[in-house]
Amino acid sequence: MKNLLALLFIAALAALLLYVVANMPPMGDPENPTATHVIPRYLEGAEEETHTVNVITGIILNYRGYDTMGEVTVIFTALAAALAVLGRERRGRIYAYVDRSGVPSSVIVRTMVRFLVPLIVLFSVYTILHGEISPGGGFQGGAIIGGSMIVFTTIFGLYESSRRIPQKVRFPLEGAAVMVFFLVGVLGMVGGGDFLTYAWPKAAAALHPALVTWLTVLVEIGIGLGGAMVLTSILFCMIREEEEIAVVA
Amino acid sequence: MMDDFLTVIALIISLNAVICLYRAAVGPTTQDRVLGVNIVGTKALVVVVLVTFIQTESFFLDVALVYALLLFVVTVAVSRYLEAEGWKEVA
Amino acid sequence: MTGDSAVRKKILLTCILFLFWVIFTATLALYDLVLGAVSSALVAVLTVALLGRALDPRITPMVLLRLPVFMVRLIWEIVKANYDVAKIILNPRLPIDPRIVEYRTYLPDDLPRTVFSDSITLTPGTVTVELTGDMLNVHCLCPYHQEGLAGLERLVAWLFGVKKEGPARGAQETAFAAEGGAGSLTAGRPERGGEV
Amino acid sequence: MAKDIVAGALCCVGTFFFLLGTTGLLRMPDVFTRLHPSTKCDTLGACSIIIGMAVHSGWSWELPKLVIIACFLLLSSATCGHAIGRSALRRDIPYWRKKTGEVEGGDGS
Repeated sequence: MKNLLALLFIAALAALLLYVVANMPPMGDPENPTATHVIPRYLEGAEEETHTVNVITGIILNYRGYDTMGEVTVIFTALAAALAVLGRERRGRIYAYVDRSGVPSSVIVRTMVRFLVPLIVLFSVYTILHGEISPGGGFQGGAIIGGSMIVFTTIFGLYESSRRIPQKVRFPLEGAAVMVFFLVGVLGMVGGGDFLTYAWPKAAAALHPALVTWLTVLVEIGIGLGGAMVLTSILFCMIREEEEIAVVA
Repeated sequence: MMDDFLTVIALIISLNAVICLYRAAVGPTTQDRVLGVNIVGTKALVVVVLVTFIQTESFFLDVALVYALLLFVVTVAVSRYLEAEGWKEVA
Repeated sequence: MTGDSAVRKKILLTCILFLFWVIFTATLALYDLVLGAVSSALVAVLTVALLGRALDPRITPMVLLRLPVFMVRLIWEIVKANYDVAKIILNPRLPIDPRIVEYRTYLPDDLPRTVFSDSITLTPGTVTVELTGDMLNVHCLCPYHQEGLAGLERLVAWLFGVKKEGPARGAQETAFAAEGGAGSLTAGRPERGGEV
Repeated sequence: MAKDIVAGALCCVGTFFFLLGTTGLLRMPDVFTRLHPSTKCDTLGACSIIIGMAVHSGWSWELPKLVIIACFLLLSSATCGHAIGRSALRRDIPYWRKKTGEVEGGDGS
């Protein structure tokens, strides 16, 4: 009975959705309302208004800069929530994920990871720095660094990993995304525009025209570093067990 | 001409991947599932490479590279988890 | 590792990373080259901090030079033996007799052993399922597949310039985490900044 | 034109090996034997398609990137196959023997 009701409900929902889809404007029609108002402005003006070749980056970081700033804050909030539930590791203590099965990780996998981590990090740096002219950007690059940190931690153990990426490195960088975004935004105000207008102060802007692009790149770097470190910290929170194995003087 | 050919190849590989999902869904052991997911990932990677040349957009190759990296990370991390954890098998 | 050779390894790593950067960016514009030089040096320094060393000591320019030849020969082996597995899979009776055999290798360090076992995994009929010390456990699809292992071992030994006599066993002592990872936490810990 | 023929032939070979890998994945009796078709036939299939695409693209910037992807795929699939096999061995998953034709305890360690 319950299943039947659920089935009926889903069927009704599907019919409704199909009806709505059937009445949508045709895909890719240049007369669509989405294509007639904002998009021409983006496509025509993005390059000179935002100084980015990749229009998507221009939209994300410049036209919709406030949205992205909010999203960056959401990432930061996720870390805050994880820390609130699981607790931050205390200063000066080293925690470990205790592997009770006593199985050491495979030599082959370890050698391979050691070999590949530089390449993965280099690729993510490329993704971050080329965000303004090709697909990619801070979020994606940060996620790739986070992935390399995940594989590093699972293979070498939390002890090694948290020793080599210590809290005093992670802590300032976790806020990097929000901080850099805010600083660049304020720089725009100093330069005489509004918040997040990506403008240097007049004296600096006169040095070289390409400097303006670097503000976008700076934000990308901030997002990348911040995202990577937030992912790493959340991972450390999740796999840590409450066993302190050493106290660092 | 070449594009149509590549599209057909990509379609065959996609169908192939769907068949491999059987192994990922049925198992019977967790390692079988990981293997199935790995293979589906390899096929998706090749489809991305083919799409690069069907659409002649070279930036898709970056996507393929990222996909390969993530495939490696996922498989290695999950296998490590499976071999190390005091974890009961649900066959 | 002496200071001088550490720096040289770091420079070699930077050069390799820079090559990859050029391939990634796919341009030779000055801006990208400068950016690539800076970021590959940065990544080299960072990963040395993360991993405790720049490159495996087994990676020398000679190995890099021999690598293409090795790759070609390995791919030829892969193709040749894939034909073999294809015959097995397409045979309706599925004539397999799987077993796990042990193989003791004379290759000295982690890296040659890794290359050897990866080559074993790629040549059909055999998958390395375990590597402890110099002992490999190889899963063979059919008993005759294990005959190819010695040839592969010679190939890898040629790549790394290893002679059959006089295996350099001393190197094993340095690799702490080699036996441990998280497993041997209580056994002993390396100094701060040691190799992973 | 000759370029296209070579590329097409390599693609066909790759697709054939993919089909072979899938067949093996479905036919083989246990996880260890399934590793064989998956790590080899799939790798060879993927590599030959990628090399076919490299031939198709000719001398361009896509070529080295494709070579990198192929090399990475070789490394990663070998390592992944080993990792899966090792975890199966460590979890004492029994492996299939011919003698009795049925599953028995692993004695390989």
